[in-house]
Amino acid sequence: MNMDLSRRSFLKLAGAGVAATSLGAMGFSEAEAAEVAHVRAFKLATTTETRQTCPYCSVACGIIIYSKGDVRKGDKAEVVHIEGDVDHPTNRGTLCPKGAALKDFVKSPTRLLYPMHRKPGSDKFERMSWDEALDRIARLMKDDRDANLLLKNEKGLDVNRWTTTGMLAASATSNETAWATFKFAKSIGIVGFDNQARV
Amino acid sequence: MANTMDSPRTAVSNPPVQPMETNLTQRDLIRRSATSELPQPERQLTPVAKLIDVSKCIGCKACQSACVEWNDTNPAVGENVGVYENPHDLTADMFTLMRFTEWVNPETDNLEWLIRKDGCMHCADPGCLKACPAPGAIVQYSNGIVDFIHDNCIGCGYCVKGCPFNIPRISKADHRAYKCTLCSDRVAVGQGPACAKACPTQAIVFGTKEDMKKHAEGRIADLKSRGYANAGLYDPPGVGGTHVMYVLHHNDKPQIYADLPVDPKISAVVQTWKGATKYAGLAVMSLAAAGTILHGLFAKANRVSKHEEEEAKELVDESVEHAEKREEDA
Amino acid sequence: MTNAWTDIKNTDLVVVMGGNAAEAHPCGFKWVTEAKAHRGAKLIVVDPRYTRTASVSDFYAPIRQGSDIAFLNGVMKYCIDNGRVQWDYMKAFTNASYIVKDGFGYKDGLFTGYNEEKRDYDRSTWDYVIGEDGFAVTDPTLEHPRCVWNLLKEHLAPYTPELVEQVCGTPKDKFLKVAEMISECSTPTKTMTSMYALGWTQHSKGSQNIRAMAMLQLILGNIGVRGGGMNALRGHSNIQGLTDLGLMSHLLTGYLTMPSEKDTDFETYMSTRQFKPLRPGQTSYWQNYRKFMVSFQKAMWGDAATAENGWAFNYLPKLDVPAYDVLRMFELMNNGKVNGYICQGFNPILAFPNRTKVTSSLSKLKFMVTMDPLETETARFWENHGDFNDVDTASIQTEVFQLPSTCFAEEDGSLTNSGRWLQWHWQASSPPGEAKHDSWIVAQIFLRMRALYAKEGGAFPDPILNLSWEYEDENEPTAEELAKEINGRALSDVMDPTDPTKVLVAAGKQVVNFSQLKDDGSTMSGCWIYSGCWNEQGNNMGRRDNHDPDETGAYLGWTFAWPLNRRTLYNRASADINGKPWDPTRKLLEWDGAKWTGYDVPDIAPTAKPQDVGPFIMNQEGVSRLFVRGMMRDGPFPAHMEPFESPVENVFNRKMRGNPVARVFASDAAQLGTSAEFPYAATSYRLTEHFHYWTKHNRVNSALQPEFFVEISEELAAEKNIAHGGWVRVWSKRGSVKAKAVVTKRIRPLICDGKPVHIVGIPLHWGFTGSAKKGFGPNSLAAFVGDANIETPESKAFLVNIEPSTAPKDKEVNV
Amino acid sequence: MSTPAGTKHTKLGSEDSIRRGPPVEVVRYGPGKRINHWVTAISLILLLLSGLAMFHPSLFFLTELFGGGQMTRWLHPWIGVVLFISFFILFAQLWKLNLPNRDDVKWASRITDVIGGHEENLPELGKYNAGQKFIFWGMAALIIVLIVTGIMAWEQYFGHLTSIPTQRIALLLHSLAAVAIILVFILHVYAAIWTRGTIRAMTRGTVTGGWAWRHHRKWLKDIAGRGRIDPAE
Repeated sequence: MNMDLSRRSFLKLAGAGVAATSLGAMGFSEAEAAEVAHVRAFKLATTTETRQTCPYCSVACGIIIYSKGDVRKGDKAEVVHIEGDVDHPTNRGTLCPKGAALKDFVKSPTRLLYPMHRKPGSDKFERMSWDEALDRIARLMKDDRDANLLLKNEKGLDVNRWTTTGMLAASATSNETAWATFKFAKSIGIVGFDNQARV
Repeated sequence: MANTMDSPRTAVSNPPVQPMETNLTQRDLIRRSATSELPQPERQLTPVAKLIDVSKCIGCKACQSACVEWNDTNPAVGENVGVYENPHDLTADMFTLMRFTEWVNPETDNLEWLIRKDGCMHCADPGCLKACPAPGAIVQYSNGIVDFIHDNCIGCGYCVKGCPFNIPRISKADHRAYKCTLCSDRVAVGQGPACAKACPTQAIVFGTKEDMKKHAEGRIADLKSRGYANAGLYDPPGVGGTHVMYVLHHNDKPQIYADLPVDPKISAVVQTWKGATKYAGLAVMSLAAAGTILHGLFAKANRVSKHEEEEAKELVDESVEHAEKREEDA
Repeated sequence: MTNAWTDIKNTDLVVVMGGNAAEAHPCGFKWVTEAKAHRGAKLIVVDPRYTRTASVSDFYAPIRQGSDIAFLNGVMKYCIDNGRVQWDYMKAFTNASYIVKDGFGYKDGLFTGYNEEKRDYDRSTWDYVIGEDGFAVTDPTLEHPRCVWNLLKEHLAPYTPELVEQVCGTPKDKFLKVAEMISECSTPTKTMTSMYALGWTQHSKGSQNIRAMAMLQLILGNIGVRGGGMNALRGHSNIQGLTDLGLMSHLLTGYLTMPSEKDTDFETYMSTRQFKPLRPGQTSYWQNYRKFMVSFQKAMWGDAATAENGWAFNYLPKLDVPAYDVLRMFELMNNGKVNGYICQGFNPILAFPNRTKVTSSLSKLKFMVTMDPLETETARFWENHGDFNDVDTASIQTEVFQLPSTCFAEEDGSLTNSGRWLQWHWQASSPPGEAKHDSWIVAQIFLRMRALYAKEGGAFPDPILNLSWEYEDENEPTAEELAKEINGRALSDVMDPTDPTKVLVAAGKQVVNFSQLKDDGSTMSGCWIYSGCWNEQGNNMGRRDNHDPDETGAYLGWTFAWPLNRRTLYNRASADINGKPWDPTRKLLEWDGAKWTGYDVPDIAPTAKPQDVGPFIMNQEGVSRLFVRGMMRDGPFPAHMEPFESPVENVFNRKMRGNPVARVFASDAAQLGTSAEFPYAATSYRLTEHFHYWTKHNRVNSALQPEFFVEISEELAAEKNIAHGGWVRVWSKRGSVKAKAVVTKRIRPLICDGKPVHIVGIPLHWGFTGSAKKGFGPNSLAAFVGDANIETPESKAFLVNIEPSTAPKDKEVNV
Repeated sequence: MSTPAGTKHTKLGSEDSIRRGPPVEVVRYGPGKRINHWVTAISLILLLLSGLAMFHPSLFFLTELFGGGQMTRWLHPWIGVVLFISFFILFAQLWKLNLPNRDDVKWASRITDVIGGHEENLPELGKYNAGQKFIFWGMAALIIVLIVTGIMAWEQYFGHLTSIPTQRIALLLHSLAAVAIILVFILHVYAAIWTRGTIRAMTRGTVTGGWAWRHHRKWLKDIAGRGRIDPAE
């Protein structure tokens, strides 16, 4: 990708700060420096960058997630900012109103945190442990499959078709997750299996 | 088409994450509100500008979104009142706003949906700064950025009155004035403003003012070739030019773009208020004070004489006698 | 997309019809503005609404939703009548010269063979005349009256500008202007690109809408060239990937298809899929089907899939219907025939038509599992929210599990974009709370079921017990492991076919791409078209070389595109029959006398001579199809059909309703409204401020577009006394919503078939969870009918009524 | 008040009464009016200081008196409200006495004698002279202008009440009126200082008999004539 170097050099002249003289050298004491401090401190300093892809539409803009903490080093990492990736050929750093606000999708107050369970007829969700939820789901599914899997059609042909449980897959999951999901759904015989491409 | 394919781009590299010193400091100020004697800056930064090509704008509000995220503001979730503008006006939490106008071109009878990104124009002659009474609450850097220094802001709202474009808003939460900073914190480390970086169609571009003017020329030529005979650059001279400029398809009628001022300048009332009144007022008050002091020093004080005290006593005594006599009579 | 987003900069004319690229895909639309700015390209928008895309267009023409075929057929007729055809391209690369069987015809809006009772065609006459040599008969002079070209001209004859105006409501002068601008792209040096989306697919004849434009593009010579193509702007970040990977009822991976009950065994299955070339010397790539299928079965069941057991063919479910698509599933569910349902990142309560039916269906489930990073209306479909979700909670006996999943920022993996680029992303953030990766959740359910089957036995446990699940930690397969499995590897040494002594791929090594896959069980590959994504060179999806030699927009070093890193499909068609680029300034490929060279990976063998092998190798013909034979249920040519709910009658057959072969369930047929009762033509769409039902959970997007509204014209507002910004009630035969009214000049009444048609625009982003104001979606109103070929619901055209109203009421909360 | 003064009925120290002394003293203001005056005066002074701080940068340092710029901005309009209320309570009590009469014309026409201190050339005056009346009415008028324009410029609560061009005019008028009221204020204060014996009218509430004789003889004669005289000690 072409980097417009003349533009970069102008930015330096126009106030870019790589080689900026420190305030101390300007003759301000610490206290004075605080008083005359002008522009906000650059908030991405000392954050961790991660190359990512916007999860919304299929333009698949390159984004950079800036986080406090680095998951690769085993830290607990928290997103502090998200911005377009200038190196990306499609979006070249730009983002739409959704992509530009991705941080608040990741940090939405309505993110789900725990497995929840609603009993038949109940008017509320109640917390459930993962183990309890997964065991119960597996049991419900197996019981339904055992009861309703159509092994053979009238002609005696193996059809291995399970129509009484269906699944919708998410067209926002990764290819790898999708492949795992595909293996799961098709191997247990689910035929009512679609993703958003259907609608 | 080889090298011309590249549009001017705001961002040429991803933002730095290593700690950096800001490069916009006190020494780069050319104006500071309520400050008469500002030292001459040691250097002149290249003037910058944001160019908003209204003809390329798709009204997607990415600029609004990016602005909120970069500046960590909290615009409220409002309601729909029948328009696409949300929030409905600039606020202390929304420094920029897409304004939508459905305009039927009388010449072609075609509908044109004019979408203008509103926000601080970063005037060369900033009315806000002129009006501001708080020293250092509003500053102008030699690259043209007009910035609000919130620590110094007293929240009086004079900048609101001073601005020819009706831009600053006073926060109800912390009572300080807010507006677009042209992302001074980004520019200070060599990045363009967040809105310009985000703009999907690069209707917003950022660079040196000179480059932006040149870029605008190309855009205007393109628009003219598409039948917009009055396409032009909006860089109003009344405020000394601006560091946010528009390419308009109908530059002869800026007012159709959600009341963009035709010939903005600092209001004569504000000029009088912050000019003649300020100086003459102070002079008159000082003179009056000095005059009285001089009069007090050199003129004889107006004193009551002993004689007058006696006259008064006489009068009182007489009155008392009179009264006693009347009482006796009664 | 046949082309990449970045390729759009090479175009001369962008036609946005059946979509709203600027709003739904702003950063992709950048490339339209680049083409405009640097090539002087023009932009045409044809849409019922003057959209934000229209606001930057050079020309806008209004159209009634659901009448696109009439418009496009009209443009095709205009081009042909005026000789605006790229003749050499059309003759060389389409089936225009193929002779069609006698008996095929079209009359009164119907093709030959219609059976009203079955709502289906007997398609036997929709085919070529096959010669004694087994190849299709052609007449390269195009003089034969039964050749495709002449039949096409005959078929298009009624589509005059007057008819277009009558059907579409597009003023004749505006239609002619569009047709003229498009027809200019018939020269080899001018290209047009088509950018469309759900504005074309969400119709009962959605496939035919797209087909009509594809045919126009072929006539103009715009497929396979830089700046051309048919560019489906896909909606979700990985909707392309999930389709490629076959997460659909009728598919397996890589467009291998699910077996039906007719496929009694593996060989029978293969017999209808390995298409023989229809012309001598042509490449029909599906001849390799067996290699991909066997490798797929090996990826699924490993050692359990053997030549002896037909590669475990009996493990695969067999379909008795074309597909258990979502409409069919919800019909079954509503009839009490479905007990369990898993919604992974899917919100049917807002996504599927006829919400009342969807809610009623979910209420009949025994259990439902949702997996999502966010609250969804579906997970809480049983919760009463006053007018916003008026359900009787206590009577709903569905047991619901709401499982928290991670979002993109918290996981590694690849997404396939609209331009078929597989782009890898890396985890940046720790998951909140107890949120888990979808792959973990799926693995957990699978492992627990497998354990139960191992312990208890049960119905046909073999495909479950034998499913290949070889991961370092079987509880959580990593993205890398799964990606490598998708790419495929050698299970035993693969020998070089040209030198049987040489090992091409050693056992256990990744195959370089699908050219190394075998049908003897020595290789496995989860999805053949993705093969090459992670081979021995490493993760090609993570490549980040953004050089673009000569600025063609190809970016071959950036990530990986399927197939084989090809960026423009049918790129061989960018050069003429002798291999010379049609437009030397926009060269993509060129025949240098010995091989193909250029900026992209050629679609045909690099040494295949230009005169011999056609560019459309996935077709048996080697050329593209202007006449599609019997492969589409509703006709070999696109014909005008009205939506099932239309404000006007079909001018070709006034008794015909909707697509004559589209499936309509009886209960849904009874819920179709008429224009007498519901006079206004409604359509649904996205707004640029939101992404589906996700961003209403985002405070920023909620602030930018806070509340549900509908858009109507000033004329309709005046007629119905609706105030700007006031509340209205909009209702169809199936449901009712309340919205704020945006009264606008951007929607104008159209005159169709002699009467005014008012349009009601309904955006789709609101529900009862999230940060934005509570609202409704257009799916409450839309009809439960789908496209005749792929069952995509007709969400873009239905009938409603509208009246001024009051604010909806939320459930009263007792404090 | 028809009860003859100078009797035991007269309440000690009530306004417009004479204490025989010696020395003779005249009660010019009761405690209520004095408090009222000083509330008004202090408000005005605070307003001057805070207003000036925002009026001219060279005086911005005055904000330190109020705890900084933000506090100054916040306080100024509220003090304005206090001033307005306080002044108009005073106004209600004094406006009748400040109505102009013929003597004022004569007094004004001999302004050089006023400045020169030649009171003997001036007419005998009631409780207020024309200068005092000018200050009274000037203050009243300017305070009305200031409160009205001040409210229009009060961003925190009334920023949306009027248009920005109107607010600009309001601010201009506000500053002009402020300058004017400062001039009036200076005149008022100076006159009180220059005319010796005046200030105690607002501190102790009384003036000497001689002061009353010299400056407001008609007033003195009037209250003496009405017998509003305390009994001698």
